[in-house]
Amino acid sequence: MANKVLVETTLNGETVEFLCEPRQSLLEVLRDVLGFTGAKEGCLTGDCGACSVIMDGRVACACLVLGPEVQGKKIETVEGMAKDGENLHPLQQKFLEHAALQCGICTPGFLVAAKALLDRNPKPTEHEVRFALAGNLCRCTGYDKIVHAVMDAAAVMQGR
Amino acid sequence: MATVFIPALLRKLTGGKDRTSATGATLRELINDLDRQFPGFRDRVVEHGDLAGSVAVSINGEVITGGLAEPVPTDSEIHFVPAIAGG
Amino acid sequence: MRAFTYESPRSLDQALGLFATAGEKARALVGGTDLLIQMRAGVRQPDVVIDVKGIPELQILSFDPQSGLRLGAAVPSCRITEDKMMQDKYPGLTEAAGLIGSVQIKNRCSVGGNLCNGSPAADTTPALIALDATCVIAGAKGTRTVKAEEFVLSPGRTVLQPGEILVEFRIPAPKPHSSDCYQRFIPRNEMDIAVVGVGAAVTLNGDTCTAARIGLGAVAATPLLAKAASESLVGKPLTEQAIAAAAALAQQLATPITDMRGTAEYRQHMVGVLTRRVLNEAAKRTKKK
Amino acid sequence: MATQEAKFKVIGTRPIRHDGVDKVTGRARYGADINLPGLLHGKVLRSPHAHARIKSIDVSAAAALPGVKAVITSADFPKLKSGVVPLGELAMNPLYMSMNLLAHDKVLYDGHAVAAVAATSPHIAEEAVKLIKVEYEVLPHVQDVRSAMKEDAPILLPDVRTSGAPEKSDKQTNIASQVRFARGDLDVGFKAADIVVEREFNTAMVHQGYIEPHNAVAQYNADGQATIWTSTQGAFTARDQCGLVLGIPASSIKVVPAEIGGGFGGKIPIYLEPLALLLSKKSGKPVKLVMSRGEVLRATGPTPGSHIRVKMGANKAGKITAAQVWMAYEAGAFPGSPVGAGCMTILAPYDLENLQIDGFDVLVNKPKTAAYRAPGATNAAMGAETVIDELAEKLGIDPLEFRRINGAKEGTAQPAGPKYLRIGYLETVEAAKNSAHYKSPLPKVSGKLVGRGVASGFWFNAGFQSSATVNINTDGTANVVTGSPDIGGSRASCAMIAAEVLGLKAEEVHPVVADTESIGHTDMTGGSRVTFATGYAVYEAAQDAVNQLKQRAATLWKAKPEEVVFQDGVVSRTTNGQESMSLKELAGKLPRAGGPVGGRASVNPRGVGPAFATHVVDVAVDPETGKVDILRYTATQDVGKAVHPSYVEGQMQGAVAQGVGWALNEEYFYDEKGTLRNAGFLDYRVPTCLDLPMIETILIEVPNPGHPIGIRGVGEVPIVPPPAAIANAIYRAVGVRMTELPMSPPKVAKAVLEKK
Repeated sequence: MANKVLVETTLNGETVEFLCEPRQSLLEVLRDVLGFTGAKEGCLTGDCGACSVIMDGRVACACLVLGPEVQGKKIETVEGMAKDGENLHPLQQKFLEHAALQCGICTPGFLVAAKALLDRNPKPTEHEVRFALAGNLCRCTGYDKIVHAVMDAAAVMQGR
Repeated sequence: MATVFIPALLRKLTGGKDRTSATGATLRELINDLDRQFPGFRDRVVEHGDLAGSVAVSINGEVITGGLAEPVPTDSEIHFVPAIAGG
Repeated sequence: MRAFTYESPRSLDQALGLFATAGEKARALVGGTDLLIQMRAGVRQPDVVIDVKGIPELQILSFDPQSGLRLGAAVPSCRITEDKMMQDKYPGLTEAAGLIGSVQIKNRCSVGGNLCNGSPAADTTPALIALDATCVIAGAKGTRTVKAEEFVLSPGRTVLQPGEILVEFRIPAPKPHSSDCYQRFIPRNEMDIAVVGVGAAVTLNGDTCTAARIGLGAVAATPLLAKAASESLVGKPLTEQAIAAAAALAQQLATPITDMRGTAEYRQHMVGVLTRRVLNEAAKRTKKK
Repeated sequence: MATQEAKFKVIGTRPIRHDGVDKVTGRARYGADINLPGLLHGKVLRSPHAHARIKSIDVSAAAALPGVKAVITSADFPKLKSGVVPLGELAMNPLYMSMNLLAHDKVLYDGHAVAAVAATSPHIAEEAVKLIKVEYEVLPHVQDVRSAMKEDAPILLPDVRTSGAPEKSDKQTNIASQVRFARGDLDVGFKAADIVVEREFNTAMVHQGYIEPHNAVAQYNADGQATIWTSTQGAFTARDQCGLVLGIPASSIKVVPAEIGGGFGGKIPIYLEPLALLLSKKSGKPVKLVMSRGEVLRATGPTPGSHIRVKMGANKAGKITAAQVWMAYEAGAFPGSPVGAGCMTILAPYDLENLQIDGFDVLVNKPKTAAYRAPGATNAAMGAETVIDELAEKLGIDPLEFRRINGAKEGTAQPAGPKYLRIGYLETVEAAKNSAHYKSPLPKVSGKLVGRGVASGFWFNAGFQSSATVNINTDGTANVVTGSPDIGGSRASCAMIAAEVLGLKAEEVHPVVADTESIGHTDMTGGSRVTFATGYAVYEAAQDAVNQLKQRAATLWKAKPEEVVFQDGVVSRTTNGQESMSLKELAGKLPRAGGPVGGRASVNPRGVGPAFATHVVDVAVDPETGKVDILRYTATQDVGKAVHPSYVEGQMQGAVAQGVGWALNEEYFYDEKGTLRNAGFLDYRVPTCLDLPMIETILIEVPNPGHPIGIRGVGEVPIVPPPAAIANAIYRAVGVRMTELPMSPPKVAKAVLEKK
């Protein structure tokens, strides 16, 4: 394939190397090259957040990042959220308990965006949660149970 | 004797009557009787030997699933309504 | 998306070399929040995409009481909105940077990219205009400067020549009793492109306005400096009438279009509404200091 | 059926859904996540014109591009003849379906598919599509129903005649069908009125807006057998549609339903499946097609825009004396808008003596409409429910009291004629009246005007065919297999129903959504039917398993089956209380008792219980900008029996959010050329979480007498009231009656300014 470049990055704590065309987005690389299909394609314009990943501690839309841009970066995806095979991340657990998903297509993006929020702001207000998640569209839930789940997860992580 | 309510756009066939009595142990027989009373009625609700795809039939408040073979209880109330699916 | 080569220079000289060779076939990449979408749509089809985020000069964010603010063209919105100095000295530009898209977008997009995209609706441009910002452009023949209000020539087109790159913005230090404000109108509460955006900076002496600049977005083919409206305020106290008069002048300048984001008639109306609102808010902020 | 009074142990609880962990860890496999060895990627070429004749298509350059393995046009489809064929619960015209999948001689809307390519990468396929040369002769287009109904309007489909028309005509027309409901005497009714309100409404075409774009992966085998993996609301429906348009036996196609990222009715029709299959047949390799967001908006199945006229009269006592409705719905490019449903639902909550409702299904140069959550009912309710609010206001009667006075109950004749069985409409009105929300004072918001509105809605719900099997595992747990794609928690509700019957915990039942070769025919997930109808099948299959378990126990005990009872997961012998066994013990003994136990059932249930909803909303309006904020929202609904209350609430909250988007901002915006200008999530503005408050829900359980557990469909009706409720709230806030959807800021600001 024409002018593929070799990229080395850290994905969910593991060093990975991949070859990609410059025109391949991080989303294509994750899904088609590396087989990480947790991040979803909803719009390819950065308007739905279904492809949200955390890049060097900040949430971004993988559809608006070029594969070569992640050279030397730290990428976190939904696949890396659970501590191990038995313990889900509190956000994942609370999404289940609060029935904060219906079809589930937006769920990975919401979980990643919510994690990025709680990593920076462990005690968000409801408005802060809604502001932080405004870039993630959900068409099934009306957001109510998602916001409750994130607030509850924050409380649990605070030991409250 | 079943009471059949005539769809508004078929009342030309019935001379404006909005309901009529008809007999038949099955929907097929009932429609045949209606066609006897009001020639042309059958063609408006039956297509290739079955209820037209756009037509549903309600007997005593329940939309039936048996097509033309559906048994018709005596004294039942029958309506022809548009078939509806849903999202 | 058409195939292209990707470069990520680490120095300004290296970047200028790359831009010089590629000429108009090159396009600078910062956050990619507009560029990648345009490349997918085939609106822009560069042969070389030059990622300028790694150039130190484009990441500078510093303030000096004399010379004022230096804001690198590639500084991401999130750094601006989180910066205490920016919040304190340039609240209008800071809130403009905080209004672009979602958190995901703000973590990637930049004031420089917002301007170079050449959109009349860019949120940060009216704020830059209000603050009398100067754009520093580097090229093979050295550097030159352009006023923010002169940077965009038409939708998607700017003053940047092939081989040139926007390096940073220079913004004067705020005078005593001055402040700025940016507001835009969108149908939702986040994520939309401005239907109308207005930025204003005012300086007061007592109640009298000694300086004012109003920038308008999404009401013409390019962002505008509302000169007459701004000057109409100087030497007057910022009364309801004075502000209403300035708003009316701003409306006269606007030549909006009708599209899926709003009707021309509505945009005309909103220029007045927002000009009043930002002037009142900016004036209020001067008192806070 | 008697079990309604029974105390449930599992039904009504809130267990964690069985597919939950897969969905929060990113492991769940949606259609676009499917990957196969040698997979090719496809792209579709689409029309840039709203209406044009295709003079020629030249694919040679595309076919010659390195990496391109197959190119198809409509010439690759079999020739079909026009005519409606019944397809499960849907009536379809295979010719029109085929014409929509790939344009034949004409393109009929912006985005209409023209050709498709399969290549070794999506980028190459995209480049190849650009190399296809199509010569068009642009034709005049028409996009609003009133223009399309005119004598001299451009004709979309020459063979269309108005079906249902009182007289047969041979004139070409864009009016595909016509329906009327009439009873009583309008003149008498309006004469008896002390007040009459008449208004005209226009509502915009809107999209379901599911986050997952349509997708399909197809593998055609040399033996003529094919497999399709796709995110669909109905694996069997998709299979049957593919068979029809491709002229091959449905049984030669296996459809494997992938996880589905939302549908709301929009993923019942097929768009990509047959294209992927033809491309796979041509290339000999598996082919994946995934739509872009732009393609989803331009070329799938939105719900119609409409023009509606409503005239209603009422007397001082608040009784509606007459109602007259005229409505025309956009069918899109092919017949089949939900105008029939619009006519049947618009006045359905009320007991009316004198009424006439006329509906027209009108072809326009826009995408063929599809079902969207209570299709046809929401825009209709915008008309009736705002006129009712105006009647109530002018008569000085509380809008909920006005609805109570006129509300339908058991025995009331619907506008379409049939009488209601047991329904819970009045209960929803009472619940709204007694809600903390309705009793609370209006909040104050500085610089804004606030108002409170209410509205009601109706939806039929659906029955249709479902199959289920319930297999007992050797450890005494059970597997439930159904053919209903799980779009919002139906695995959980089906498992809970089986658990209830078998006396197991919800976690001890494992639900499986099977492909078209692994379960009996099951109609689509839609019409709010899965928990009702598939749940019915699961209930019957579980009962079947229970009967087999009793026989096995009888064999072990050398007793007669009728001497064995099964309760709470324990079999015991009536004649001698000594002998009893838990399901777990019995399961281990089955090899000695006659073998495994597998219950099965297939149903086509009647006794569908219709659903009613009444909503209350508070809004704040900025009188300068015309922007409307939702301050508080309460939705009440007759839900029959809530199997998993969290997911019932979720259906209500999600539907309200969609209704809010429909009310305030969502619309198809076409330019004068007929090109869709907002084909993306940036400018097709669905609500974000910052645009909504928490959504309060009040579940009223009026059991459906037609279901063993009392279940009614819940998914659709809650989208019906929001636009009308919000319009009524805007009126109470700023004193203007909005008659257009969306009630976007420019429209509200204009109305407020004109009032001043």
